Amino acid sequence: MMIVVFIVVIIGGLGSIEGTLLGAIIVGLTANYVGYLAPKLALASNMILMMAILMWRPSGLRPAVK
Amino acid sequence: MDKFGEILHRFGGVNLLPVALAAIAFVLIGAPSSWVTLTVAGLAMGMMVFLMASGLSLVFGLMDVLNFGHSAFISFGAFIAASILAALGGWLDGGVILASAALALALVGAITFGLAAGLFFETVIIRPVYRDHLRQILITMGALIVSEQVILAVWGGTPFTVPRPAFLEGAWIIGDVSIEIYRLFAFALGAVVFLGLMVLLNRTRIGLLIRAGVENREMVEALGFKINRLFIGVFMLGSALAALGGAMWAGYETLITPALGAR
Amino acid sequence: MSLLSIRDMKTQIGQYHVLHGVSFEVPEGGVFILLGRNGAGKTTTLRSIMGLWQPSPGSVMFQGRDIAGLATADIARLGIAYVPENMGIFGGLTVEENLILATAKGRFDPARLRRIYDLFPALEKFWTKQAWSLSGGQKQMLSVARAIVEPRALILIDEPTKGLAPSIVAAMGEAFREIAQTTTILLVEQNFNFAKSLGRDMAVIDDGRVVHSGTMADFAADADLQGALLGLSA
Amino acid sequence: MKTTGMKQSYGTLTVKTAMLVIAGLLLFAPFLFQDIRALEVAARICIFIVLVASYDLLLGYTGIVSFAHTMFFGFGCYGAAIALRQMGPGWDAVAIGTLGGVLVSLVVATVIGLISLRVKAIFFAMITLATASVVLVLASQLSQITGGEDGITYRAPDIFKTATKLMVDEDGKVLRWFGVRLNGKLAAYYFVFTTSLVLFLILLRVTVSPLGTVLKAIRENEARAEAIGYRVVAYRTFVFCLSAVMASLAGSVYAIWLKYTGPDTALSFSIMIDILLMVVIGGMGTMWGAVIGAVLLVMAQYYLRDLMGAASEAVAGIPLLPELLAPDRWLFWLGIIFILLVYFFPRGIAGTLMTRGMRT
Repeated sequence: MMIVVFIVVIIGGLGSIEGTLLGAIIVGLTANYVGYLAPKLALASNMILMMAILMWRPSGLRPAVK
Repeated sequence: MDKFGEILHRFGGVNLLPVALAAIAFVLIGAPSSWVTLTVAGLAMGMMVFLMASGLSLVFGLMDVLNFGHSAFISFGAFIAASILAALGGWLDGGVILASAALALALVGAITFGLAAGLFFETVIIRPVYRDHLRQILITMGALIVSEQVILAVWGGTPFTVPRPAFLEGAWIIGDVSIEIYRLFAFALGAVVFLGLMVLLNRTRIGLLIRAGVENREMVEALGFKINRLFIGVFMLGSALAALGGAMWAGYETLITPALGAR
Repeated sequence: MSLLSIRDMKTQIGQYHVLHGVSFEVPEGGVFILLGRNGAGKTTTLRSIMGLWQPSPGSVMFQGRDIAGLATADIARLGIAYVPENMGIFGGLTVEENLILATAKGRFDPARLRRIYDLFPALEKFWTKQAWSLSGGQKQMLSVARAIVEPRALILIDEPTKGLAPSIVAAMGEAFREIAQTTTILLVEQNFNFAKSLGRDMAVIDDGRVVHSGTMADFAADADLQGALLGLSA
Repeated sequence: MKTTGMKQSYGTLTVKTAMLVIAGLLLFAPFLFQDIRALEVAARICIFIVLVASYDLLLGYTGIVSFAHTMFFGFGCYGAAIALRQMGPGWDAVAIGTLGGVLVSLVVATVIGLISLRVKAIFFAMITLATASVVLVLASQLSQITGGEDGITYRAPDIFKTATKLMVDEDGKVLRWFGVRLNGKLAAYYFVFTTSLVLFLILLRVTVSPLGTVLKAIRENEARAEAIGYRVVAYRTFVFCLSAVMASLAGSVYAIWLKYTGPDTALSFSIMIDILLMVVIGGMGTMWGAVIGAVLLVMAQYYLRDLMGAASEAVAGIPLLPELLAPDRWLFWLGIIFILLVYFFPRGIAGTLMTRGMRT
């Protein structure tokens, strides 16, 4: 679970609870949808998701104000 | 483009991502019943992962400490809850009240462990290496290695079957849509925890301190608050949430191995 | 008796010795000005008093009690407030939340709140706004307001006029004058004209040592001394 | 290794003597330890010295924590393995496989480096961890290419076959020197030894070059280094790529030696943990530490288990202790040693030794 947890925290934005929830839901949904549509991609999907979101927002979707 | 962005922002901005995701998936999947099942599963999984991840995020935000040993709390939570459920096996078939009691005991057991382990971790493992990121990563990684070995030593390497209370077994069938009850339970629990955290952070003085501490630790100290106590509290809370998430995950998977945390 | 008396304070940050033995006395009441060039150690002095850096030997006596080595929070609880150079406000919190956090019990004293409103009307206006959206001057006001929301014996203020418009600097000066009637202020300042108009006593710090201390009146009259110590040409 | 002019502390001398002893032992390993297992250990030590030294370039010299080092090692292993499998045992396959591994490593390292080296150390650690774990999963899923969980077996170039006779006596039998058969196994060992030595010397050269000085400056004070005018991100990305290439090369050599490549030997997270333990126990920020760490831990892996098995039986009656002393639990003790070292001797064995006697 460590990897999933890390990915969630990274894409959600470190330090914010709302961000973490958002990241968790996105990862959960993606894992299930991709698992159904393209089972082979299921595990790589999280990674692709993370890369895509980091390119778009380098510090995650909703980072805490710093 | 700007206008579009503005409209998007008004309706929630990035919060809409899951909705967009669900909409795209709906088109791609085609079959509404499978889509509902998958969405519920995704939301439930999301909520459990949220439980596990929220502590990590909070601890990082407040203390600037990234605990690579966080997943040890998840694993321990899973195994402790599973062991308690297995030990109370007789209760699980003995009606809703007894089964609920067993479930509650299992979750409380995991949470209690998380609190205690968090206290230990914060004071013994992390306190000496505050503000030294390199050593922090190394130390918490070392702690993770040791924790995993302890789990292997205590529970052995073989998969462990997790009994579930009878009332959480099975699924609701609405038309041709089937929804596993455990998933609903996981979602509800996650939502309650999230709301609880939001109230704690936004409506209480402790929460105010945490939010202030995330921004500027020194200034919180200069206003006369001992941030170390806050750290310990938040760390314990985070560990307890991870253990709770692990416990829920154990019930979801129903078969757990010591490799659970590391994957 | 002086309110704050610093003797031979030495502070080391990492491997660098920043303060080589700072000594001065802050008498009770009024504004005490700490002058000095950039990098002379003024900010470090304030941070050391506050316990944010730990000064090794020497003593920091506050109201007759040695506070060197105490935790920052304990020092704050003894009645010292700190307004750092970067203002240290919590951007994600509203003005109200910033201020309520500075109260000891989580409640405002109505009289003090009234006073803050009078001194800084902008804060009342933006009461429920998140602090990051305030202007620089308003942030500075918030930071100062946070220091006076509870009764304190001493307020340490680090370069409050840096980067502010002249009109706001003037208002800030008025506010400090008012505050100084009831609370001692230890003010670090680069803006000599501003400092001159406020201070009663002063000290100059250079290269981690106090090189001059005395009254502001004497110092302001001695242009040679100013030139030598501060590098001011006029 | 010049001793002229400079007064050396006895700790440094100890370390350097140890280096000479280790180098000697590895050089004459086939003659000194004449059993298959010992040669296996010696070859593994050679490979891990390079792997750990290249990781130390990241961790010790630059202060970057990456969890993707095994991934690059794995690229090298799989590169050589797949080429040898597809093209048959030949040097062309070795060359193409090695080059392929290096190229993939270089590309991946550059992408990761450019995306994430500008952010905080912690972020980088997390991202490398996530990437590495995904590659591990991919390797076991793409079973047509990688052989999945079972891995790939293949033949190394003919000269490394045990049956190959390097020199024959009058009867046409393989010649023996000091009782050692001059066969392909020996050639393979010396291939591993020489390439490892060359790679290690390159790394050593890098650390004493101006680049090494810049890296240390960045590690000590990033903002300052940036202010002086060093392009921190560029340097970091470069070092990350360099260490990735080194790891990849070490992987290719290992693949040739083992004639087998699978997730457990090339990619698994436990190798990453081994590397981390070796660097920290040996001593971060010194190449000698990498050598000491690799030697100690590889030896421990092979020989400590026997010892622990015996200890476990000795305490059979006591609860939990036998479990913790079981041979499979050796990581438990290493983990504890690791934590204690990070607390009390952050410079590891080599670093601590080398500062000893400095003040006399």
